[in-house]
Amino acid sequence: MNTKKTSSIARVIRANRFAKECCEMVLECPGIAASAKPGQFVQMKAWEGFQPLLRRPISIAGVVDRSSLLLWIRIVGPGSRLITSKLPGDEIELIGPLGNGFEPPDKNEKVWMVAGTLGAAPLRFYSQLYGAGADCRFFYGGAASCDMEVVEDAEICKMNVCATTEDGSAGQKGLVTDILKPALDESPPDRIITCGPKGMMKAVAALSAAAGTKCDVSLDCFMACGFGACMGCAVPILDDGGKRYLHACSDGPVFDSAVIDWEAL
Amino acid sequence: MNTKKTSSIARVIRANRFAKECCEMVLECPGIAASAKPGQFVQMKAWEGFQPLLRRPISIAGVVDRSSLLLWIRIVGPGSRLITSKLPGDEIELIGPLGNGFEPPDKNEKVWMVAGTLGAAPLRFYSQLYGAGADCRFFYGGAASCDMEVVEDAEICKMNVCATTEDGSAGQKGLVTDILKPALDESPPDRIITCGPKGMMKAVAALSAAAGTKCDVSLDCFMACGFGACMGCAVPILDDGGKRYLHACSDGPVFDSAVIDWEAL
Amino acid sequence: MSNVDMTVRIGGLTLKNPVLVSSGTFGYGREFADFIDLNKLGGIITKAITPKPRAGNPPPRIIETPAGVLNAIGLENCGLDVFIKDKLPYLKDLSAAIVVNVAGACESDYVEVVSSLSKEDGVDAFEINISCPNVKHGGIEFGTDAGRAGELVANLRSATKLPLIIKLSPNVADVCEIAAGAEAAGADAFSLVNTYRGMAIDIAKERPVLGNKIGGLSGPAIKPLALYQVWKLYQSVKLPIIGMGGIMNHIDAIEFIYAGASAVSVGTANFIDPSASVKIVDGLSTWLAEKSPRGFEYFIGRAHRA
Amino acid sequence: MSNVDMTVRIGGLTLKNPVLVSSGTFGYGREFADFIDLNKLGGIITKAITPKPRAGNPPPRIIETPAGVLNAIGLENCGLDVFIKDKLPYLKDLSAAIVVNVAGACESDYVEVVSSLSKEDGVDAFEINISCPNVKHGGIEFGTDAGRAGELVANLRSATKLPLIIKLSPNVADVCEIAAGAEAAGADAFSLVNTYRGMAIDIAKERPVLGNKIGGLSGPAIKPLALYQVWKLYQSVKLPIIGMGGIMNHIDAIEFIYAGASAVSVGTANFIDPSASVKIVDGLSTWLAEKSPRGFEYFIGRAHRA
Ligand SMILES: Cc1cc2nc3c(=O)[nH]c(=O)nc-3n(C[C@H](O)[C@H](O)[C@H](O)COP(=O)(O)OP(=O)(O)OC[C@H]3O[C@@H](n4cnc5c(N)ncnc54)[C@H](O)[C@@H]3O)c2cc1C
Ligand SMILES: Cc1cc2nc3c(=O)[nH]c(=O)nc-3n(C[C@H](O)[C@H](O)[C@H](O)COP(=O)(O)OP(=O)(O)OC[C@H]3O[C@@H](n4cnc5c(N)ncnc54)[C@H](O)[C@@H]3O)c2cc1C
Ligand SMILES: Cc1cc2nc3c(=O)[nH]c(=O)nc-3n(C[C@H](O)[C@H](O)[C@H](O)COP(=O)(O)O)c2cc1C
Ligand SMILES: Cc1cc2nc3c(=O)[nH]c(=O)nc-3n(C[C@H](O)[C@H](O)[C@H](O)COP(=O)(O)O)c2cc1C
Ligand code: FES
Ligand code: FES
Repeated sequence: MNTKKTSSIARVIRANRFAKECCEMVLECPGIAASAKPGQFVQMKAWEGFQPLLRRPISIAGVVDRSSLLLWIRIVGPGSRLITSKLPGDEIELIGPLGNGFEPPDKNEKVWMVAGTLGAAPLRFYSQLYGAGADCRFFYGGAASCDMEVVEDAEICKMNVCATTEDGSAGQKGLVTDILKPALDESPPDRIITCGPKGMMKAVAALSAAAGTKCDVSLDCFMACGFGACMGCAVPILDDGGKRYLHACSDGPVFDSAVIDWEAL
Repeated sequence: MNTKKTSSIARVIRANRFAKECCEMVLECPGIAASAKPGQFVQMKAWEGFQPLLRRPISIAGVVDRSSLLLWIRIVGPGSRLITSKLPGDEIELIGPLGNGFEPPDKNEKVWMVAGTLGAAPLRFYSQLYGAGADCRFFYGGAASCDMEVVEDAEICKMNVCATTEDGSAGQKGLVTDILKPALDESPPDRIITCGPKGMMKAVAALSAAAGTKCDVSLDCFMACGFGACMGCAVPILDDGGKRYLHACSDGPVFDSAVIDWEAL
Repeated sequence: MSNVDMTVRIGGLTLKNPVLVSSGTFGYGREFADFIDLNKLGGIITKAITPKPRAGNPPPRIIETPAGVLNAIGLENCGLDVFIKDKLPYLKDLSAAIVVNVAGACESDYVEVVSSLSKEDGVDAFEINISCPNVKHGGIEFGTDAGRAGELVANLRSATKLPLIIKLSPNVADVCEIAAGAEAAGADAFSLVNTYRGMAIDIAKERPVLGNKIGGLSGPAIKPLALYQVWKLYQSVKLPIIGMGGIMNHIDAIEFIYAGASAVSVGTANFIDPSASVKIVDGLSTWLAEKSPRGFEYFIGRAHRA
Repeated sequence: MSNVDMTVRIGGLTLKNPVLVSSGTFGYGREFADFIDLNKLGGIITKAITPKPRAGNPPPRIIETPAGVLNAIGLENCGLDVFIKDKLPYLKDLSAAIVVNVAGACESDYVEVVSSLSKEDGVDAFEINISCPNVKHGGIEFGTDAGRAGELVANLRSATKLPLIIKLSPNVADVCEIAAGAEAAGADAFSLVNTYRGMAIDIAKERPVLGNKIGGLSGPAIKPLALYQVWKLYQSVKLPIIGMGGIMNHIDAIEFIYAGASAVSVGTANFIDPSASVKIVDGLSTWLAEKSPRGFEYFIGRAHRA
């Protein structure tokens, strides 16, 4: 983390519902937009008082017009509901950019992306910033066809997208790992970057390890501060010397999947 | 209290801002509207969760179309802000009618009303239900001219209104008791009913006592349950036998001012 | 609502379902009759009864805090005689168990209430309040001293055959010590928590907000604390536990059951929604139906097995 | 912001204003440097330091509750050596007072940290954490036993000349007893409260939510409880008190000052707004300017005089 973190008040430029219970928001926030890296996130508060008490972490899905942040937010509880109920012109408190972010691709490095539903957000930003194109494979897993709107995003469409849904209502029926495995067997890339539900990432990490491919995961875990002050977001690390933890908000949220103690996570 | 209390979901019919930070609301709630008496109140909740935690007591200011309640609400904190932010069509949880209410006028009884700002609400309902007319004197005290919208209400206008404002920007400059006192000196009524800030009611009670006029006050005190279950709303009573309390929500909110221990209130 | 069997035994007391309503938050029961069918409740715990009527504390007696309520009612109640004459006759006809909460300034107060009411029809059990934080002599001296708690319980034991539920104070270093004393002396069950001592200051008036200065905190704010006390007590006593503190819905109730409560009691929630208790009965019933064929008992203390 | 004098002395420690930030909620200070000017603070209390690094508890370590945060970090910290090498050099250059929070599993742990750091430049005082509820041997056995608290303080007293601020646990029947032991043994000041023991249960998983099962509750939910503890302690000790527990804004801070705190410490609020502490400094400063010519000291414990 070398970018300076700031506390800002961002103005909502756009807020549109999409997919199922999701909202795409564009927030004017030039400071954070200028320095953010893919995989980094912001901590948001869009309410007065103590209900909920803590800010909510949301990945940066992209930068719009150089000065605004694109966010994809799923409504799962009170925090995400209040954030996504804001209308254009309303203000939201943000701190960011937070976290380490994904390593940019090395020259000629072949990077694949694997996303579960809104886990696509930081990967979309990666593609936007580092210009992943049709030679980049983007594996996507959703629950049902309503999740497919994510892969209709222009930035994601540029890549070579393979999608699955659990119920088979769109794309191939099954889990994203069902299509990732044969692809890895055929010709593994240099690196996989992935974000999605824990179970999915654990499976992706295992497949990558088996294929000898480096795999960077962006972990989602409960956070209080978001910038290394509370030690709340412990991520268990494989270590001979007994128990050891890193912190999702400051050491992560992106980790080399090989260092994570998935059983203890 | 002989009316059955009910718990209802009321639909907002109208919600208009008036005066300074006040809102006039009409809520469709046939059950409570049918049985409510002037001086009774409802306990309202227009939010999810625990912020604020307790319902908020609001006097019934009148009944509209036999099936709706008229409320006058001043925005002073989170509860009143959330209630008054509701729009036509929205729903609000109510319990009521609660409390004892004012005694109806006896045949030929001469009743005067003394109100401080929104304390006018239950008195308006009294006038509406019991048909107070031009021979009923309505003394009104506001802080400034913006409070005068209250006495422009059609129901209140029917009475013989004398108004004061503290800053003199409308009506006579001064306190409502400044105009009540000479009127009482001249020819006191059979009864005064009053509602407003504590200091005002205490002064009105003292003037009435001096004039030998019965005075019924409607007290505003913090309430938890609103129907006699928590003993939270204690009103200290003058009693030779030591300390004694009545309860604003169930014994009141209307009390004979002569029984109240104003010093301990 | 499904028709599962939620009967639970708390000492000698049989409840048709594990949901009670807490002392001081439900008046003498009748106050809620307009809103709910009282017969749907497992039990009703009355406001604390003392031998003589008590006026209670000067106002303000109750205020809101973040997700909580701070109260200092001061055990205002109608006294034993009025309770027997005016309140009990109504309660006695209900099918909900009637639990009388008993408070006093000294041992003989408790004994008087318990022995008098044991002769009356309609009382199913006593909840012995040795934990009121809001009056100087409200029994909390028994609630913070294991020896005195034991003595009191032993005395009450000889005064009644009805179940004695000891209501514990959380304002102690270790609730288990006090409980051990009471258990040895013949208590039938425990209930906890009573409120946590707290206060608020009015910075404009430069004095405490409450008339009594100090009050007791209840409501969602204390739920994590109350749940811990039940969890801890469950590990140290054999007697059944009635859990309470911030229970607002059936999910909260299940948390307490998993922590070790055989029944739960709903307090502050009654103020916010007078039908909260009945909704919790319904919610538990639906939950249990989904868990079938496992019966209710299976879930008591379940989280300790993880 | 007005330019009033808010200097306050806490034992031998002089603070330029009465606002500190609480241990465990402010990392090692530097984490907040992007957001605020650390030199605006009266003092910074570091995360607990133990002789050796500690990994802390398994996740989840922190969850939200109504108006509260439940944490079981488990004293994760970099250990004495890394603190001296990597953290202290940065802190030492700040004009805010640097208070090192010290924890340990046994007396010698405390003595080791205190005597080592007393030799270093940059440490202004110690806060002795005898109240961590989240680890088996986190010192809470000292915090709940007046005798052992006194012994520990006496030992530390001979190990350092720097002010010793004893951080008290609210998880006791009477915080004043523990404080009396520490006062007699040579403590310079008290800070309270540490978190209240609490827990939450995941009913789907049928187990406690926190990896450590039990945690400590902080935030607005506990403010009424913390305020009461400060109020009570103020009546029983002569030493100055640093008050904390749910302070979110300068109004809350003033409540603590009126209850008897000579300074306040901001904890959970730092998570919600990293500049909360500085806003409180500004708020207090404006408030005090309005109260002029009365100085800050006049208001400490003011509500007791009502
Ligand atoms: C680094 C990071 C990036 C994220 N990016 C996105 C994103 O781009 N889009 C998106 O929709 N979601 C994202 N999330 C998840 C998002 O933070 C949670 O869905 C949100 O906080 C839930 O809050 P709530 O009040 O709506 O729901 P709650 O009812 O509070 O919680 C619902 C679920 O979310 C979890 N949760 C709640 N608060 C937090 C928190 N502070 N940190 C982590 N998990 C929490 C809870 O454990 C629970 O399982 C991200 C999380 C992290 C840690
Ligand atoms: C019987 C009765 C009838 C009332 N009728 C009206 C009315 O017709 N119109 C109107 O505008 N107001 C009325 N009030 C006052 C109204 O209840 C409070 O203004 C409201 O509850 C404030 O809530 P809040 O969250 O907006 O403000 P808060 O920030 O909670 O409080 C602002 C002020 O209101 C007081 N207050 C807060 N909650 C309560 C409560 N539950 N009971 C009493 N006082 C409280 C507080 O002590 C504080 O002084 C009445 C009160 C009572 C007891
Ligand atoms: C207004 C009020 C009055 C109370 N009175 C009593 C009482 O008389 N006796 C008693 O044992 N507990 C009394 N309590 C404590 C409750 O019975 C219960 O233990 C406590 O409120 C915690 O539960 P809750 O958080 O669900 O309210 C009272 C609580 C409140 C809020
Ligand atoms: C995440 C977290 C970690 C904490 N770690 C420590 C600690 O290491 N040492 C300590 O004495 N107190 C610790 N505390 C307690 C706080 O310093 C403070 O006493 C408590 O949180 C109450 O204040 P608050 O409500 O303002 O947060 C911690 C609190 C939290 C929330
Ligand atoms: S969330 Fe506080 S250290 Fe990561
Ligand atoms: S508000 Fe509960 S008794 Fe009056």
